[in-house]
Amino acid sequence: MTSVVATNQTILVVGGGISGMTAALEAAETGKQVVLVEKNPYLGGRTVQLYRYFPKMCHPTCGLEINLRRLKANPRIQVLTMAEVTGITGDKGAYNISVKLKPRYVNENCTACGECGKAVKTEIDDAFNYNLGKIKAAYLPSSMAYPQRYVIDSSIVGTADGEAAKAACKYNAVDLGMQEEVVTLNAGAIVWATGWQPYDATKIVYYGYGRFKNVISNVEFERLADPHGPTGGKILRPSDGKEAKNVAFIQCAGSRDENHLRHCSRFCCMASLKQTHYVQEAFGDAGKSTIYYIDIRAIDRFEDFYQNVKANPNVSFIKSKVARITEDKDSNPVCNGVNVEGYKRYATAHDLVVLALGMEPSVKGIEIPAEVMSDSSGFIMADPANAGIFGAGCATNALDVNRAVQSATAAALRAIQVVNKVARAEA
Amino acid sequence: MARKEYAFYPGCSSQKGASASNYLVSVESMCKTLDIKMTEIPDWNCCGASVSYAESGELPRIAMNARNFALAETNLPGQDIVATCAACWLGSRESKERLEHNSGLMADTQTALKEAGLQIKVIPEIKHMVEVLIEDLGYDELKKPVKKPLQGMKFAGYVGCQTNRPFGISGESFENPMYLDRLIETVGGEAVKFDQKVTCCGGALAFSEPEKAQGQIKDIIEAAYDGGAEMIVTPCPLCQANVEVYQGQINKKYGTKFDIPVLYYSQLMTLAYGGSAKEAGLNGNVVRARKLEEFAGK
Amino acid sequence: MSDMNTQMAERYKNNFLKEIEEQAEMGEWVKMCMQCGLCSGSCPTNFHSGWDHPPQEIFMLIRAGKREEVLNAQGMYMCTSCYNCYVRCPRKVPVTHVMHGIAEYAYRIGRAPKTQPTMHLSKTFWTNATKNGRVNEVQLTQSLYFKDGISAGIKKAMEMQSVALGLVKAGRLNLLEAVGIAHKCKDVKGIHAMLAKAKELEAKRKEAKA
Amino acid sequence: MAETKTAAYICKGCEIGTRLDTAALVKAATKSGKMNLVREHDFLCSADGVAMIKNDIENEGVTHAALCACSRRAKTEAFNFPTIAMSRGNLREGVIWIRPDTDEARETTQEMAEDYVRMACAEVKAMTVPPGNQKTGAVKTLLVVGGGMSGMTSALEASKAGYKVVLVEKSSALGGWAAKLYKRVPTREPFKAPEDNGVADMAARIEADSNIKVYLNATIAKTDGAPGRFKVEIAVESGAIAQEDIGSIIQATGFTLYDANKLPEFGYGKSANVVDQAGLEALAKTAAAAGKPICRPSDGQPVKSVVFIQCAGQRDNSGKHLPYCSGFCCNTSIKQATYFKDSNPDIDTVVLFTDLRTPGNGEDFYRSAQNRGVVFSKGVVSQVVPNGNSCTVKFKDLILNEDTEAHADLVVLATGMVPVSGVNIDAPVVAAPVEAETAVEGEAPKEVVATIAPESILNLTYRQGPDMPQFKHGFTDSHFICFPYETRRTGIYTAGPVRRPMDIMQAQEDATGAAMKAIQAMENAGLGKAAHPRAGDLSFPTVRLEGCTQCKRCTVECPFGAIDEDEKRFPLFNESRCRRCGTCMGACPVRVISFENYSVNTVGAQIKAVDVPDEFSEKPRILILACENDAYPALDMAGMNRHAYDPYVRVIPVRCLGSVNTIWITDALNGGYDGVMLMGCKHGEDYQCHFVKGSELGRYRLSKVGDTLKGMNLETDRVKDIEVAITDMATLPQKINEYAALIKSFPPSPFKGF
Repeated sequence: MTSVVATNQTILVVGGGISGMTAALEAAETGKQVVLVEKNPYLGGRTVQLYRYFPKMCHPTCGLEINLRRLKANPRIQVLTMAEVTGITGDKGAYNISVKLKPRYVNENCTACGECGKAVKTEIDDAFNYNLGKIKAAYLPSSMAYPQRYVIDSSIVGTADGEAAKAACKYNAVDLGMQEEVVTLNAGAIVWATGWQPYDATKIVYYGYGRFKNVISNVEFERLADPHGPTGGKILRPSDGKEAKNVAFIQCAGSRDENHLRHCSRFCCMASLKQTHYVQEAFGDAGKSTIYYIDIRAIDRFEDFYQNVKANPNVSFIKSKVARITEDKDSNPVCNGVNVEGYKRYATAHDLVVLALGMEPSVKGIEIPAEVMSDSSGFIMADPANAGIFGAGCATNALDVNRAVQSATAAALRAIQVVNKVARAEA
Repeated sequence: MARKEYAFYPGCSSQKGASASNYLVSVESMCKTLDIKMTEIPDWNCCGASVSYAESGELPRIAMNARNFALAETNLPGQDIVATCAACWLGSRESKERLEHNSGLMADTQTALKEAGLQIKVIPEIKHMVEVLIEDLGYDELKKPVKKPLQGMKFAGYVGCQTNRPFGISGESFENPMYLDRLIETVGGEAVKFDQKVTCCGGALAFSEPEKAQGQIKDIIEAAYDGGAEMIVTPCPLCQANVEVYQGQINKKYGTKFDIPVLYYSQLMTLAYGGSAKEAGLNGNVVRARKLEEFAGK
Repeated sequence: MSDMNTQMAERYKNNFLKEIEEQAEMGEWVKMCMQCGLCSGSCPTNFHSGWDHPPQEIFMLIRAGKREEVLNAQGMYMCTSCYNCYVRCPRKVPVTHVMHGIAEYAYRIGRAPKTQPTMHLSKTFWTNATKNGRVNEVQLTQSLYFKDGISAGIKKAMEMQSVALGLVKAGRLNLLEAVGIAHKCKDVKGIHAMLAKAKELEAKRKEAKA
Repeated sequence: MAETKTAAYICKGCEIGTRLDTAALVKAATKSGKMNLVREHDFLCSADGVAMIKNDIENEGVTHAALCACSRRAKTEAFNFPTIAMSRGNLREGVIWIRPDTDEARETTQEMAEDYVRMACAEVKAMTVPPGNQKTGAVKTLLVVGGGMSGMTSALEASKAGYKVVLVEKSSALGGWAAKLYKRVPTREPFKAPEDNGVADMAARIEADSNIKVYLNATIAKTDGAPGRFKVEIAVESGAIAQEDIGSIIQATGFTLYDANKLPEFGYGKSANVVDQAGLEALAKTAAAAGKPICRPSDGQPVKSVVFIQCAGQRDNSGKHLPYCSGFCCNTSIKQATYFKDSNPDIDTVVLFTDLRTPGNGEDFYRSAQNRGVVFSKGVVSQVVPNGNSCTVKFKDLILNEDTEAHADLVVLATGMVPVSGVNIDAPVVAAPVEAETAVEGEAPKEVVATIAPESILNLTYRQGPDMPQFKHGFTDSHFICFPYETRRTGIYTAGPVRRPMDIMQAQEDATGAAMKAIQAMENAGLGKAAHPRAGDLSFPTVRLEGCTQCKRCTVECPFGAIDEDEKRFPLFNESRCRRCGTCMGACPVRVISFENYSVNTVGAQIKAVDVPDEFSEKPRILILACENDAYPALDMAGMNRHAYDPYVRVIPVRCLGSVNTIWITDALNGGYDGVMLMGCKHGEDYQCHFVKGSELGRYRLSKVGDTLKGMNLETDRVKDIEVAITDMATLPQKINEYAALIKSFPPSPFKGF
């Protein structure tokens, strides 16, 4: 049975992505008690699934390493993974929260030696790589995974494979009898940092995502470019494994569209500009990128980044919302539309089309088990009615990583304001 | 007492001797089998169709549709209006929407209607025949009466525009609606891959801009052949006519050898329900559907 | 008629956007366009053959006050009413209707080219449909073919002969309609009265706006 | 402190026991490691193993423990013994996982493991548990410089958390830029109507807040000290000086609009009817006050047509104007356009832009303006020609692809933000030609423009300069994506547009985050704890002044300006400014600087602990000094993914390349090592060093090692420095092997056996 130490001076942080980790760390490094709840078996959220960050082209795992070291060094944070908040009662300063813990089937004895993974035959979709590949049903989600502990997929529990995993473990770390449990805890304030999800590309039917193999999403493209992704960092298109040297990026795939997402998702322009670097990095001058856009939104110093990409002769910009993607005989996706700068019609074949999918809040998908004000897009609003519950990061707005962390740092203070008040009252 | 009753709005093209008369024939047979009672709206009039925009102006066009609403409501109270023609359906639904969202427009319309001694109280629901089949009955109900599944026959389900946009069938996408394929499968046929299923046939521009329209029609028919289809199926009279009757001209112009029958879903269903070639109105097809004629004969 | 054109030009001075917003059906949507070009790219006729000004460009021309370019444009007559632009527009602009509205307005103020085939079709169709309350397909076809005079008509008719023949054989073209033996509404009188009133009110509404 | 008792623990789990001869490892720990207590365990991280260690600490009095098991990055929850000095010998990720399980490999693998055991023992013996500095101050008052939206927000949020605040504003009233606004951009759904600028309300709340002390017409005359013990002198209107004890500081000094006088081509200065965004706000306020429509400055006639020119003097790549985008101006112009449309829909209102930038819900605001009839045109303006009371705006319409023009009663230029960030302490001073030659690349003297230096804002007494180091385009932003509040002046944070171009909403969020960090800095300073990225580290640099030669390298190089010089010109360490990166330690030529848990000795001892075989053994030894933030994790992950590398390398993690003292390299070479490889983070413009300049400074130092090698007449390639990213887990082993191959191509080091 998992035990959680928490009082009304504790801060609950929901979501272990970079926003949630930041909120938790900033609060804990200010001396507060924190419980961090994450639904995945590991921390880091979507950022760890990115190959590089704009505009520095540095690696998200670099920042994650620092944050994990801060976390390991800090006794004030208790982390619950594979956990979801199922109920919140009470009020500002005195919440009572119930958290559902899914069984990992691996206990703290695990040394991540990997013997169970070797023993298991069954393969499952590799969720970490957006199902672009397969992994064993006993797995470590990634080399950076924290907790550094294996996970046994429930699909093999009660099967011979499950038993094989158990038998392979010398440390009694595999516990197939583990049950789902619900723990309850107190908290004075709650930071809701459940992040975002890419807009469902299949809803933009005229782009053929799901029908055309070589039409993929921007988040999937990150995995293709990542040396630790399913293709070992080679940019190969799904249909035939051919090198995708001529890549089209379609901006506002879902965003700025009253039939889909009304808001501008802010990060996608920069993300696509960044991804043209991946194409250049992989193929040099043989790599060609085309960005179809309405407005390029490279705000503040990001403008420099945009200007550099613009100066690259291998990247072209077309002001146009692509109207339709078709497929030619060689399964090349063909972008059809009109370049509105001077009205030029085009029907251009590319090796690969990347949809710059917009951002929608994950909270849209889930029920927040409490009364929380959110706007019509599902983003959590700053509102007194939310009492001691504060949104952070992409749960509150479409933000890039940098701004999400800012938001999370602010949220940490808002939570501290509440628990400090509790402390003064209890003192 | 039939299990379902509707106020029927056949539309000009579906009348006897008109360009879609065979559509009407097959719909009647189909409804008979499905025990659907369709009562024609007395003295209904033309919907104006989208092409009349230039001359008509908004109010007169809407008045025309409003007249049908009033007639249906007075003579067939409580019954939904069902159209088989995409244009009629669209024209009516558009009018209904605008009237219900614009009180000024409604007032003016009533004034105009008064001239014809009519008035609107409530506007009935406007349905396309396909909605009746899919939503009011459902695929299972449609499958039950199937006596002779159209085994091994390949069809390209051509939805076209106005049955699909801007309103469309609920739960279906504008870009890749699946219902026609499902209908084909319901009666035992095979729906082939057909990436032009919602491409425009040129509509009324088949008259005014034949080159452009026929260019589009050519793409549609080619795609049907590419998908391996033996026949094209559609829910729309104009699509049916345009795609069927210009094949000869297109062959002349482009040197193609098009000779593909274009049918209504109602014709397939009638046949699958064991109806005769005549009941299915196959004699009304300009490009004869030999294979189906034989099938009906068996 | 063309003085109607000058009247309007006068009334709205150089504010063509306002002119369209007030006079053309759905014209008030023109300002909402963000120039993404999705409509132009989605248009089947434009995609197929292209023409002088696609929808999004016509909207821009209107905002730029280019009255002549717009009223002389071919674009709005190329609409097949397929509603692709309408359902896709990220700003929910009812592009199809706006294009119809502009066409209708151009026609109303006498600026639609006399020979514009689609306008002719539109006009003919409406006249035909409202004469008896229902369309007389044969007369419709005839009047379309003979719009450019007898000889041209016969020539067209010859081209179309095979098509017509096929339809007749299939019982889908009733030649009797040619001589007016065709489907009619009973209350044609009522319909005409209704339409007369509607037209009158329509004119009033347009006036009121200006 | 109790007497020292050392212990080594050898884990046999995870195949360490089967792959290695652990008895020999025990011997190594006992004999060469000279540990008082040595134990083996089958599964050291198990509850039982941990209990064993705990028992040794509590009952056997163990004060120093070398845990020889897995990587220091693994099993940290289990191996958590805060009361003792602890080192980790990496036998798993560092040895058996990067070596093939073959007979040929067994011997070298075993040697590797024994060395790592010796190294762990040597390291821990050189360490002590940092007690933490008691001298650091514990003042818990926040200073906020700047009374605009950002400053007011920081003050109110900090107060709400229970902290005292001193708010200093140089003008006579609070509000800053926001106070100049007629209305502000909407902040809530439906994002349609501009809102009240909100200044009055906030000012009133500050007025009423007993935690907040406000100085108006005041500036900072002097800032001395460090987090937790700043002494700040405030120059007030009377000319008098007020003293305040401060714990941490937020600089929210905002921005000024880019000077439109630099845009004569747009008619500014030529016609009164060409204004910038501030000018328009002023017109709108006057009009509103008089209950009149907005009027033309030239003749006071109501404006009938207005044109907004976006990116005026911004996004400029000619080098003449601002290269960046100020982000807020699109929404501001949209807002200003609504001023006109809402008062009279018939006013022609045109916005000329190239990319309209309204991120997030700004899109709704954009739509609402279009709905009001504001016309947006994608176009590039070439010229504004004033004629009488109106102007002609000449531009290229990019959609209609033609040169055209618009006529307007009023033209508004969106000129963007210039940060008020004080003195640029990194600006190259006009240098003497001799030095100019030696100047670092990219700092060519020609870039030194003789402009009047702006006045300092903080007037820090820091040795490295009076203001915050600037990042790019004069903004004092953080360079880190993951750590937007990273600062090079511990306990001093910038917030709002001085940090990065932003709108009011973002500025308020930013100001709240900055308040969080500032409060955290005060709390940790009081406890003697380090700030990010070594948060919580209680160690701090100590210096043996008697050995100091006053070379000033430490004071100059410290990336955080933590070290001043006392009146006797000795380095004066300010612990609570220090980030514990060790750059000073690496810089010190006489090695008088050290930390309790990281010193020249903790690493030097490990280097010496390695058994260097003689020249005939054909077993070279290669020392790898790897940055613990990126290179070391990459090596770990190489192990986790079983990427093998050369058995002759010995890896020692370092805090940062900047902390590498060249003595380690010369010691290694003198000790018979055949080569030394250094692994650090990327430096340069997109540097990835978590200590900002650490890897750069480290590399600069290493560039000098060549001479040393020549002096020892060794091949200069024996010392190699490579740039490593944390993701290099697959490529890093290759690089190591290539380097090892190169070393093997050299004759053995002549220094072996000495």
